Amino acid sequence: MSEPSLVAQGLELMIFGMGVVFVFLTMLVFVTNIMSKLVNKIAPVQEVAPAPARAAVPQQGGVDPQLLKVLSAAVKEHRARQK
Amino acid sequence: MSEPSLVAQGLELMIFGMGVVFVFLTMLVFVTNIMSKLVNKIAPVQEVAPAPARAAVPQQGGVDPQLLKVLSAAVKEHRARQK
Amino acid sequence: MSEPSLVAQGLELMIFGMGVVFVFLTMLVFVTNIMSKLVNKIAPVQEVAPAPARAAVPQQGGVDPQLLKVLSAAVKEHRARQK
Amino acid sequence: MQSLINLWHDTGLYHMESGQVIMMLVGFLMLYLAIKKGFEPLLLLPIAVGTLMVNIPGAGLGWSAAEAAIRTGDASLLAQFRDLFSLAADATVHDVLHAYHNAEATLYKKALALGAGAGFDNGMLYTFYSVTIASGVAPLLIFMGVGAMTDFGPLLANPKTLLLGAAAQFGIFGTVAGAVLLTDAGLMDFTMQQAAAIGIIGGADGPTSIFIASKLAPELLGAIAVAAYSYMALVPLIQPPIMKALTTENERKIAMVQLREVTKGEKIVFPIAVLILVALLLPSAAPLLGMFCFGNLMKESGVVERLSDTSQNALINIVTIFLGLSVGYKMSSDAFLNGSTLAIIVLGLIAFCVGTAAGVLMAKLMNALTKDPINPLIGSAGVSAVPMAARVSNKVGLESNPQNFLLMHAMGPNVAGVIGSAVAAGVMISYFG
Amino acid sequence: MQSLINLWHDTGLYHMESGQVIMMLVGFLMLYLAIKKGFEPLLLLPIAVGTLMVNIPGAGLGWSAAEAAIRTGDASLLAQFRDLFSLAADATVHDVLHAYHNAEATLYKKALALGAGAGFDNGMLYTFYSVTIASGVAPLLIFMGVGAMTDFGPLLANPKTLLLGAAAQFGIFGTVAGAVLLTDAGLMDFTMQQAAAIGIIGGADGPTSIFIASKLAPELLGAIAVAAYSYMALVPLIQPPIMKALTTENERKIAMVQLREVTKGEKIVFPIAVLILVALLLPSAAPLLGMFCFGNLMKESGVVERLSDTSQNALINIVTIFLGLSVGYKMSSDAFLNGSTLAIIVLGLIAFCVGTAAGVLMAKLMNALTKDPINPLIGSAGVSAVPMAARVSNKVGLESNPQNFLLMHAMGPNVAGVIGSAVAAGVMISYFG
Amino acid sequence: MQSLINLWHDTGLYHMESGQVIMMLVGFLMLYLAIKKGFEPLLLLPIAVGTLMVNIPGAGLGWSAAEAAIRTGDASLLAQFRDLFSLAADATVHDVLHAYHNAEATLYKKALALGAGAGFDNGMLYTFYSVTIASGVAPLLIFMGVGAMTDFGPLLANPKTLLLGAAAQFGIFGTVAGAVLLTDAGLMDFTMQQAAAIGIIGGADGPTSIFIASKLAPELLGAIAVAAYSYMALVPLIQPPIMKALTTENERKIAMVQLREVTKGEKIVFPIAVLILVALLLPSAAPLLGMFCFGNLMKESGVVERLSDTSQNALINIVTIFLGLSVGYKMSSDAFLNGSTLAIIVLGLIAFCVGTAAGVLMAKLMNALTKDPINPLIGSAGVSAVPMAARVSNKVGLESNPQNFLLMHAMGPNVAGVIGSAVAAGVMISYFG
Ligand code: NA
Ligand code: NA
Ligand code: NA
Repeated sequence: MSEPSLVAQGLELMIFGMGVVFVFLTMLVFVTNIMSKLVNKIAPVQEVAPAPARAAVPQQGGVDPQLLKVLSAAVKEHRARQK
Repeated sequence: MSEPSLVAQGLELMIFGMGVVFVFLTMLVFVTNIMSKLVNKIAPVQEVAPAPARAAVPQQGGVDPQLLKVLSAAVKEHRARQK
Repeated sequence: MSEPSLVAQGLELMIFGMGVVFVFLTMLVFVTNIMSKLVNKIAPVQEVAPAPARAAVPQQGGVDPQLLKVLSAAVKEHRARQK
Repeated sequence: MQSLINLWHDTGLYHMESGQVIMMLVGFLMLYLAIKKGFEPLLLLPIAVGTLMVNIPGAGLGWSAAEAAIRTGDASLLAQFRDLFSLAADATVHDVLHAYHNAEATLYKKALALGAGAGFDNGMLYTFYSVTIASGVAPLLIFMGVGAMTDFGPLLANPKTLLLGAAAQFGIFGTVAGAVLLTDAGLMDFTMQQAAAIGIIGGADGPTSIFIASKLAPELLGAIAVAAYSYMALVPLIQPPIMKALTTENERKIAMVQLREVTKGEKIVFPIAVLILVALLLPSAAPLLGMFCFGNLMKESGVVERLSDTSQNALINIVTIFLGLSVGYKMSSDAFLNGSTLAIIVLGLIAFCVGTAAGVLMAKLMNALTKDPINPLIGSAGVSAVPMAARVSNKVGLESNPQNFLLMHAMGPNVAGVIGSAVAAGVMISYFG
Repeated sequence: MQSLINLWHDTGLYHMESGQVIMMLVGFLMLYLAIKKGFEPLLLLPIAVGTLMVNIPGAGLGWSAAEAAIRTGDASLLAQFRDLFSLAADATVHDVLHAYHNAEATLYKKALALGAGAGFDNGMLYTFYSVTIASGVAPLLIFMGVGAMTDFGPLLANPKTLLLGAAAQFGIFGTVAGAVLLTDAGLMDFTMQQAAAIGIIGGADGPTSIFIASKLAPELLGAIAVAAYSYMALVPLIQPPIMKALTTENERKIAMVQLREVTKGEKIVFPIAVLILVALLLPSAAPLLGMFCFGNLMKESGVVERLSDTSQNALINIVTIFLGLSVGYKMSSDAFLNGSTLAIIVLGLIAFCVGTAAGVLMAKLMNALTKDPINPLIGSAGVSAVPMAARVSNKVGLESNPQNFLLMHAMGPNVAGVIGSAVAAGVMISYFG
Repeated sequence: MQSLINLWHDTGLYHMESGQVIMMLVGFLMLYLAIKKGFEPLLLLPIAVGTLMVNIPGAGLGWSAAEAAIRTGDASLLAQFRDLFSLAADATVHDVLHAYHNAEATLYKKALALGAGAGFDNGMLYTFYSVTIASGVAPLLIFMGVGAMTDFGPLLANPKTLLLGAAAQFGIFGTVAGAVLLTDAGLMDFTMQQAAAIGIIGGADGPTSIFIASKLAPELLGAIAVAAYSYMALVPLIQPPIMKALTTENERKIAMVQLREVTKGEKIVFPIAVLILVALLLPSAAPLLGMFCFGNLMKESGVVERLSDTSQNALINIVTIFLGLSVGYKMSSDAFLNGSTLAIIVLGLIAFCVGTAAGVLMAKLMNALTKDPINPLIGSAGVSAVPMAARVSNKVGLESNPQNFLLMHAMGPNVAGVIGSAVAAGVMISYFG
């Protein structure tokens, strides 16, 4: 069995490659459609339990979004009154 | 000297293990009590010197706590006056 | 060729070392002067294009500087009026 | 045409074995528990994905270069491995793999070099496992980060709760004895090392379990890690019945004395004191407790906030990602689907129950002997599982006395339990070292 | 006096070769493109600095211990290397280096050990390259981070846009065929592996290109990475003419149906579904798509926000810094200044154009076959280059119909293109594995 | 019973040697200085904990697999090490250890393989040291982060202050000469390499000191690192008396011309210009200055803020933790408790003083030769120790003239000092390379 020529190999890779890509993504279209229907019918999402323990540690350098909300609301009122 | 049986080894590890754990943590009780007394008597905590040099670089993504203090104080006053 | 004495080597390293340091930094003085003139004459800085794609992802824990600017401006006005 | 056949031979379906299918189902179960039930998701989610990945047939994500060479190399390469392991010329791939997995260190390294020399690469999960777990580094860095998150205040305010953290470690050593008795009865076939590694699950501390398992019984690491984290998540279900069975309603109503204020100085000196005691008494606990105290000292000293922040955030998160995936490497079907896993699950549960009971009983004993009243419900927090176990103490306490807040009182034994299980780990390293 | 001469011999000027001068100019050009033109600066800036550093004459930042020993060691050491590579006694340093660079794995490792044993160190960039790229780890971690940044919502709302992401991969495989034909015509001299590695540029995905090049044709990695990132930055220039040439004004005006809301559950299950499909059909794509899905699952599950944040920020940033510098290691003048680089630049551009055209044509085909109207402009987004290509679709669409916002519609094929090129990468690994 | 004895033999008390006790006291002293006195706590605190850990008797945190095997292995293993090092059959453990520590690279690696093959592990601190310091990577990454924190604006506004940064490096080379003279006088016994590594303390730059010490005299690394960081913290005590002694009240009152505005373009091009000069003149400084310029370019270019942020925060913090602990590895009693350490402390102090004086005198010289007035107090900032030394200049200046703010003027020589000591480091690498 002699080695196929480089051009033959190149074309082979092209055909196989596009074939696999299309087969894979086409199957993914079907899988996704089915999955979406199943998920939305059988198990409508409930909120997950709050992450326990160590997840509760506040994020690095984060600013309390609540505080920012309060502040910016206050500023808005402030401006509104200024007009 | 023949190898002791597996059961004997297991019991031995149990007794030694719990023994060491209790000895260690009991000593830690004493050490902690003594330490607390010493620390609070001899060297009541002074505030440490402000960290020098590169420690002075602001924390990642951090917001100047001073600024936040100013802002939230301002917002409080603002609200107080609104009532 | 016999190995020079330790003292001779030490003095040699001292002289060469300081020599290279001065040559390097003196050249850097000239290069910097020339560079500054060139840069400011030939290519006065324009604002760079906004970083594309993934650079657009917001910084970790960052606070919108625009928001802070708005807030602190508001607080300043607020204080000014209080006086 | 040959290529097309190669491609089919390369699909997962062609290679899929029933064990891999089952392990993938185990992976999905863990995902469900992590995402929908909130079971320690920080670890279980990466472990689950690692489990899925390592069981993808033919992908070889968990193969070393040697294993890849043995499984997929040509005949002459296989012959070289046969020679290396002094196997007969008719030894199958399966025989060679078996010899490889059981080779002692020098021969193992030669096999790795032979595989790498033939152009094979280590799989991703094998690489992660080597760097993070086999080296012992990842659990230590997690411990450092946990140290930087730990507040010893409640413990310092009431140091004798350290004894509750000591008592609860009976879950560890009692389980070792149980595993050994099972083996003696011919029901299981554990070595002392394996029994010790299983017992450590009772410490209710994930990184400690992984650290000890990687040293004493790496072949059981996957099951041990999963059991440890799962039971830590199940603490709110496992502990209350035991706590109630061992206490009277009146005991559960005991109100404890308000904790005193703890000064900054005490908090700074405490981790140093622990480190000194480790140095004097139990050097084999030095890596775990050393890094734990280092993390805590970074936090409490207040002078290296940048380092403390990073070890609590970016660094521990990075390590957690790799640690979780790496545990997945030990979740291959050969390693997981056998009787040991079942025994580990049963013994791990017993370990948790025994530790809980020992903590509660110790609290009752102390209550009988000392003046300041101790609510025995805080004894169960001695198992570790910070801060879940302390919350459970608080919750059960509130059921009997809605005015009695035990949370802070339970945090003392809770963090004592972390120290206790690290000490127990040190004993084991020393015993087998 | 000898020291003074040594020092002069140690200056860069004394050693500077013309190739290094040219490569430094290439480095400056990349800096200019990154800083002034905003060409993918996150990668191009570190690559540019890596290029400058590796071409500093005499600094040896890109030398392994073996290369440093061969180049700067004494005569007896050189003789040992000659023996190792079975070279004649009159082989020059250049001959020995050539033998070293072309040695197979076992001999290569022996050479490294010989150099290290003689007291030489690996250069910084060589070390970075070994740890991040040669190990395959860095591109995978980038993929994890990108997964944690990706929103599959638009794709899930309209799954058939996955086919656009499939079609655009014709840029990859068409280019492979082109490179092979060039070689057949005697114009170039590429192996199949090299042709495949060049083709992957058409995937418009940086980490995938680096991952495949490091496995199939590491000697071309520098040029491939630079070409991939440069063309990704040039998408707004390359794509619009092709898009306009292949579509009519009326086609460009097509308004698409509003996308439906996608639930959280779908988003959580989707990465798991992709992983299952990978396991069943194409295990060789497991590393890339596995890490991508892992990152996405961390994000969508919502239970491990700390890990998701870290993988999108600290971790991906750290890896990007090292990845960029490491690519610089492959930007030495020997590796870059040859005909291959020119061919890579030309073929890479062709790959982008072909991929763009294939995506647009596929959209037109689908439009002819299905009911819901598809604006063919979103087909070009199938090449990946997230989110640049989707923005280009939107912009060209707005030119024809100022009321028609295609951005969200184009995000579907855009992220499908990432999956598509990872699948293509898996095909190549499987084909050559 | 045997186990009980084993356990006692495993306690730290049983093994504690006086040297270890003293080193632990040194560790406590460093903790005190870091926490209570604020001496460069980011480095000194991890170094102190590393010192405590490495001196825990019997814990072996600083042992390689080879050292663990030699110290704790059985007789037959010890015999294998004797053979390896060609020692007589009656060589003691101590003899074998001595041979191991002084073995050349190839033999050293064989010893490591022998220890690992016998099932021993590398200690944690040994692992950290190998990965971070021996590889040279950690100091380079710190330099990158420092580069990303550095503002060259004041230097660019007044480039001739670079000469102050040059002059202050006389602290480095003067100390080398001093160490050599001490040796010549028979008072000490330093090699040229050791003298150079000690001299670099005068550069007042921690990572540079560690980088050079790890290359030229790793046996002195612990003492050099501790001395460098301690004196950097003591700059406010060391410098003012020298500055006042060498200047008149009138000189200290000199007001300097307001610095001009520096454009963004200049700031972007400057690190590139430095890199070019390094490439042309002193390639051996390429690793340090290359990474420094890379960090600065990331900052100033403004297009890679995520990378710049990460290198200034998460990455530099992670590296700092490991670097500090790793320095601790070199703080074992054998390495630290000897005459060299005392000499290093004395010579390091002299280096700081000489550097300060040279900077001030150079400023006076420049003042005599140029038109624009230079306050000689800014000369002392040329030693580096950013931004401490510049603050000292400012403070001493304010004492003489409460209206004269020298801080910005002193930042020029201050960052010039960083470049200067990196250049000096390059000279040393080139001289001994
Ligand atoms: Na515990
Ligand atoms: Na693509
Ligand atoms: Na300096």
